[in-house]
Amino acid sequence: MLTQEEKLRMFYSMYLIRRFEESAEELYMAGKIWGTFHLYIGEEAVAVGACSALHPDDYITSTHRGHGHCLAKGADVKRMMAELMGKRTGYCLGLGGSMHIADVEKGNLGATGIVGSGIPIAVGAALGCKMQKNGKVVLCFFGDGAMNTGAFHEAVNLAAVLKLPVIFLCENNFYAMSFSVKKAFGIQDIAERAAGYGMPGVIVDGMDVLAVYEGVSEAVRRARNNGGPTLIEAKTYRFKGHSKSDKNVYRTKEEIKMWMERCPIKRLENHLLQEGIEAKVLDALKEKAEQEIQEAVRFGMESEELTLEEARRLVYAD
Amino acid sequence: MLTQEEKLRMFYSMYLIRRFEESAEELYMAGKIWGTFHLYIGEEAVAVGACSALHPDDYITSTHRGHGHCLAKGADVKRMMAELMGKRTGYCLGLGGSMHIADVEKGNLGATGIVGSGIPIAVGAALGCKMQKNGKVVLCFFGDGAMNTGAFHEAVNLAAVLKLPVIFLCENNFYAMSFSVKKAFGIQDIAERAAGYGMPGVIVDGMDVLAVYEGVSEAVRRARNNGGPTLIEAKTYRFKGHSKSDKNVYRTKEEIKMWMERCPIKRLENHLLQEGIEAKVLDALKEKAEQEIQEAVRFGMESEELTLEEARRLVYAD
Amino acid sequence: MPTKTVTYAEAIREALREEMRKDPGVFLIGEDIGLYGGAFGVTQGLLEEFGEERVIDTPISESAIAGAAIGAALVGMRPVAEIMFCDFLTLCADQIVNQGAKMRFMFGGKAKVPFVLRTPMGSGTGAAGHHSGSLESWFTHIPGLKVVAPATPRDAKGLLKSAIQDNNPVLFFEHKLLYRTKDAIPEEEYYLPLGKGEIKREGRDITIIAYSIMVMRSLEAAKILAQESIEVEVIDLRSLRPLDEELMLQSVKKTNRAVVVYEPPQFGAFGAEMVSLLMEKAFDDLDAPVLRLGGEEMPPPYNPNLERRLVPQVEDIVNIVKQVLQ
Amino acid sequence: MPTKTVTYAEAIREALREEMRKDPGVFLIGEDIGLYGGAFGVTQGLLEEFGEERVIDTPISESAIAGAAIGAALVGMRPVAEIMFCDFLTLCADQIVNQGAKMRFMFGGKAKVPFVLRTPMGSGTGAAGHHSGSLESWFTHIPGLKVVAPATPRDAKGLLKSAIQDNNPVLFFEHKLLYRTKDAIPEEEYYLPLGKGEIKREGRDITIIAYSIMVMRSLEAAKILAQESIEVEVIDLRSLRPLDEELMLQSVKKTNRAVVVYEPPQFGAFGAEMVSLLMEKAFDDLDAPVLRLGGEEMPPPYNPNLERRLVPQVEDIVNIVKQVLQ
Ligand SMILES: Cc1ncc(C[n+]2csc(CCOP(=O)(O)OP(=O)(O)O)c2C)c(N)n1
Ligand SMILES: Cc1ncc(C[n+]2csc(CCOP(=O)(O)OP(=O)(O)O)c2C)c(N)n1
Ligand SMILES: [Mg+2]
Ligand SMILES: [Mg+2]
Repeated sequence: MLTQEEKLRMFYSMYLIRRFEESAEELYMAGKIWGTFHLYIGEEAVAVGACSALHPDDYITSTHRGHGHCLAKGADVKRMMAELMGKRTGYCLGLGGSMHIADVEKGNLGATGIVGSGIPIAVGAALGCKMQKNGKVVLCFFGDGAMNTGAFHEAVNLAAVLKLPVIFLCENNFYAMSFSVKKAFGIQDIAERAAGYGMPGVIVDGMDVLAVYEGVSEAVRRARNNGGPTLIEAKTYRFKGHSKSDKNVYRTKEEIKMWMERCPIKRLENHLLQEGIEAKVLDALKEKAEQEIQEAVRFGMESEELTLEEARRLVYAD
Repeated sequence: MLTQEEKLRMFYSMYLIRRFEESAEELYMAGKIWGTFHLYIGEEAVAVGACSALHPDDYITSTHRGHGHCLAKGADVKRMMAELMGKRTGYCLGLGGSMHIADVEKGNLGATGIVGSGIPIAVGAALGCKMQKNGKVVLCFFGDGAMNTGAFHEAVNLAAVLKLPVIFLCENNFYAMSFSVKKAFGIQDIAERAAGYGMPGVIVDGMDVLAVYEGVSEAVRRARNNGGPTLIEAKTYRFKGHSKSDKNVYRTKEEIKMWMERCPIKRLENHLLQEGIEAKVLDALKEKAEQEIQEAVRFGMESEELTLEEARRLVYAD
Repeated sequence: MPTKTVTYAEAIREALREEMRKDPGVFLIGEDIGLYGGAFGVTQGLLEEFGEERVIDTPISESAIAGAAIGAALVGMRPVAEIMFCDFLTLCADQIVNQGAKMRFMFGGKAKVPFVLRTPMGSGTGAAGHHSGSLESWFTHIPGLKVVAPATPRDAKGLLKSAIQDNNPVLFFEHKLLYRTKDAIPEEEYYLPLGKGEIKREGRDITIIAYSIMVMRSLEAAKILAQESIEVEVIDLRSLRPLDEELMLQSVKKTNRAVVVYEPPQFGAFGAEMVSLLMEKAFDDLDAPVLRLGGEEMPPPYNPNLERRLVPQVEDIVNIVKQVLQ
Repeated sequence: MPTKTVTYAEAIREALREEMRKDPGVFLIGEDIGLYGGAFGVTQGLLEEFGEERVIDTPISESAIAGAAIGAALVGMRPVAEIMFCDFLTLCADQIVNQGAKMRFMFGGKAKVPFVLRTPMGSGTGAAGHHSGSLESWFTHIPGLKVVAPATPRDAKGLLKSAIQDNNPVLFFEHKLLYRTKDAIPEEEYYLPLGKGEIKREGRDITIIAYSIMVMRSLEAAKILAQESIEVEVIDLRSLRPLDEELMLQSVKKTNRAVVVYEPPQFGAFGAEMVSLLMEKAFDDLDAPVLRLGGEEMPPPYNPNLERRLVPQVEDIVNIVKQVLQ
């Protein structure tokens, strides 16, 4: 059972992600961040619920829509913001940007811009953990779209037959860019695919952080006890467009509205209020998150950029 | 219901494949054929049962273990033998060899040396057929090993969601080279994977040509009636090593013996005898096959080779 | 000849539309090319005109997209596949290289695989390591493929139409930063032949050999150099395989000096092929070594200042030209 | 120094065994590498010594093999993956190129990806279009990768041991026709540095630049040419990326003439890089154009006479040397 303190931490983390994304969007509009990025708004419960079920030194692999994963795994907001601003104080020294943030020391093995490509890597990390007998597990995030890549299939099967300590967490937000899950799959629930690999398939409500936490916790236990991988489907939704260039022609206003009413942060907030937490406690957390974001923005703005000479030296390790 | 004439045709075809493979092996030993090849001995019921369920102008795609598919689809033994001998009278003018025989005009879209790579191509051919509304179906052969390639996953899913007229026929001979199905899969029956794509999965006895015929016929009907693809698992066995360099250390003598006792040709022979066919009818067919093979060997031996100049002109189409 | 002004993206769309109207065997397959209109909007409006049967959205399955195109081509269709970023060619390389490119030959000339694979290339959009590459060099090395990389709307349209009618697999590289550039193109239908380069600017002092966006930057550089009375001849290869050797050789015979400019990392890239050809066939014409100006030896960085320095810019071209002329 | 005679395959096996004994982080992953001992028998006996946990047979999933190696490397292991034929690199190119090669840089230098990918290359076995390719050129073009292609048992062992200890992804190309060739190698443990070529034969008239099996054929050719008093210097590049530029330049300074010999199709191949480097840095030393001798522009044919003509043979090397010397 989760303590109230833990739930408050979850609340803080989800709220922080939301505010991070909103302020990243503002900065993008203001030309302080460029390229493209993929906002996690609406899906916060998945990353936070899942990462809460991990030990700090467990690993995750992330995706193009990775800010939430990164923050939920405990990243420093300042260094993330600096990364989006392309600064040397960023996680990747400004070389990776939104789609490539990693924090290998802290267990975030990195985001990837190639859909599905993080899955084999997660499996390899799990293989490494198993060989090192270090008791760690790997949580592998990916989207519904990634489920139809060859990389998914090969990697998930390999993990199943080698019984590796990895949790495959599909963030099913019902669309891969404009392509709906209904068109991309011949099945109702994505989790059904697990059976074809001989592993458990589980569906969780991705708008409910507690449900995600429960579902992932069980899979983590199984993985740690040598029970092999699990495929979890978290049904969720992105409130914003796919990326900055999305005109959102493929979803109806009604559908978006319906899902926005299920906002995972509001939901946890209500739950906490019902459990007797005072509103001002939550407000204080919000205020703290706000401050953290402001500070991060300032930090990013004030940071310097890497030189070409320095970048050149990072291609190869000694 | 199959007529006796049809069954006799099947018998002839299976026997011809067996003798083709045996004589190819002899020619290999004698240095008339080189490189490597993958004998189909033991699996004849699959190709013959499956191709018998097709119209002559339907398509197939084949594999590295493709001689049987090719002959079952009606290839000219002479041109096949000449191909193995690298002659200009061969199907590929001696450029393709064992692993790349195709006969596009007759509907054999070709073998491939890259495991799994024929599956997307079969799907594309089925897409073409659907767009051309020509009523044709595509039968896609592949092995158990191919089921774990990314190509399989992506292509099968695409076929399922586009409802294409294609039949996926997995020749499960229990090994991919030395790697057993038990180790390669976390599931009992490979056909279970079909559910994950929302398509029917069917198991047939691959040592029984009549069972294969029935199973494939139903899938062909479904495909022709716009019912989309089917995954069929034909359980079978290769009596010989994987390729010419295989030392067969990964299978027991007992296992091989057990399967050889289930020889598909013997089985059909017994069935026909029980149905009242006279032994001499079968003997005459065997004799005819023998002649066809002898003639093919002679044809191949007497044929010429292509020149480099000619080969160069075949890289690009005008 | 009456002309109209269109963008590179519109020119490509026109080519697709015209060929689709002409031949029911031509169809499009790729990710988000229907309602979404493609990641760069190139296929916008085509779903409305041709319907879901001929503008086929697929799951994220690059290998299946390429393979399906090849399979359909084998049975007589003329697919045009879109791979959203050329970085993803690494995911369908087997289908392109081992199947599409080799089939005809391996099958003794008995098959025809007429398909086009369109894909955006290049950096400059801030998309960093996985969405900013230029992989054309790989495919120029594969017998059986044709490779095209147009620099202007006019060339893009005329070459794409020819690519669709070609009976071989053609990889068609479109530079992202060119999509919005404009050009006058003929009102009338037209085709441009694959395998023919074009002199985009005449000059007598030095030849710049380039393709795709580097042609445009070279033309800019040529203007600047002209102010210093350096007359640069700019050759746009347009097709990388087959390559218009003759055009290069003739130009260098005249100018006796050359520079090859390209976007991907300099080492091991296709640009070296041009140097080697000049070495072999124009050695005695050369008054100075032919130099290359390629990209930095690093993955595409996110930071925009570094990203800019990743690939040759106008000033870099100006500098290398001067270096060769010294 | 005491020596022993081993085959190229044995030398590779020794390197694997020694490094596995030394470092528990080193492990093998690939298809049929356990009981079967690998398609070419290279890993025979290693399963027995190191068990299934460190000699991992996998399903036919090239992308998962490469990706798993990269993921394991990320968390501190030193995997040695085997891809059964280099033609299949097209199936795992994304993992190698977009992940393995770029990760360190994209992550701001915070990750290390020490893995080796061993793979057999080359034609001459009658295996035709899908099992006879040489794809090294592709990977020489990728910043972040190292590429090695040894010609002798001694080099194979010493370079593989260094590759395993290197902290970067290394692609290790082994030529199938070399597996059974023999050589004297030191009894003692030894390492050879990546990035250093070697003069395999000294000569003053012309330099042949080659790698892998073409080194051996060039040495044969040199012997024949010596009978006509033509003294050929044969440079074995050994490492293709990083490349030992210095060695080439010094040699050409002496001989003033060079030929680059390689197996893959001539057009757009890595061999052009050497010509371009000599063009840039040795132009004034050259008494004749540097020529290339590469493979035919076609997929590998099955017919053995055609297959032989696909790639440079000793007599072709002799001829091109004479051509340059004329
Ligand atoms: C291999 C590959 N193909 C296509 C793309 C372009 N693309 C980027 S994100 C995306 C959709 C991904 O969908 P999903 O996996 O469901 O994740 P989501 O964006 O919904 O979080 C696509 C098609 C890509 N980055 N990589
Ligand atoms: C992509 C790929 N990986 C590996 C190989 C080497 N190889 C050739 S056949 C084979 C086994 C194939 O097994 P399966 O698909 O079950 O067919 P079978 O040989 O049993 O008929 C392997 C591993 C290959 N040809 N292609
Ligand atoms: Mg999604
Ligand atoms: Mg098998």
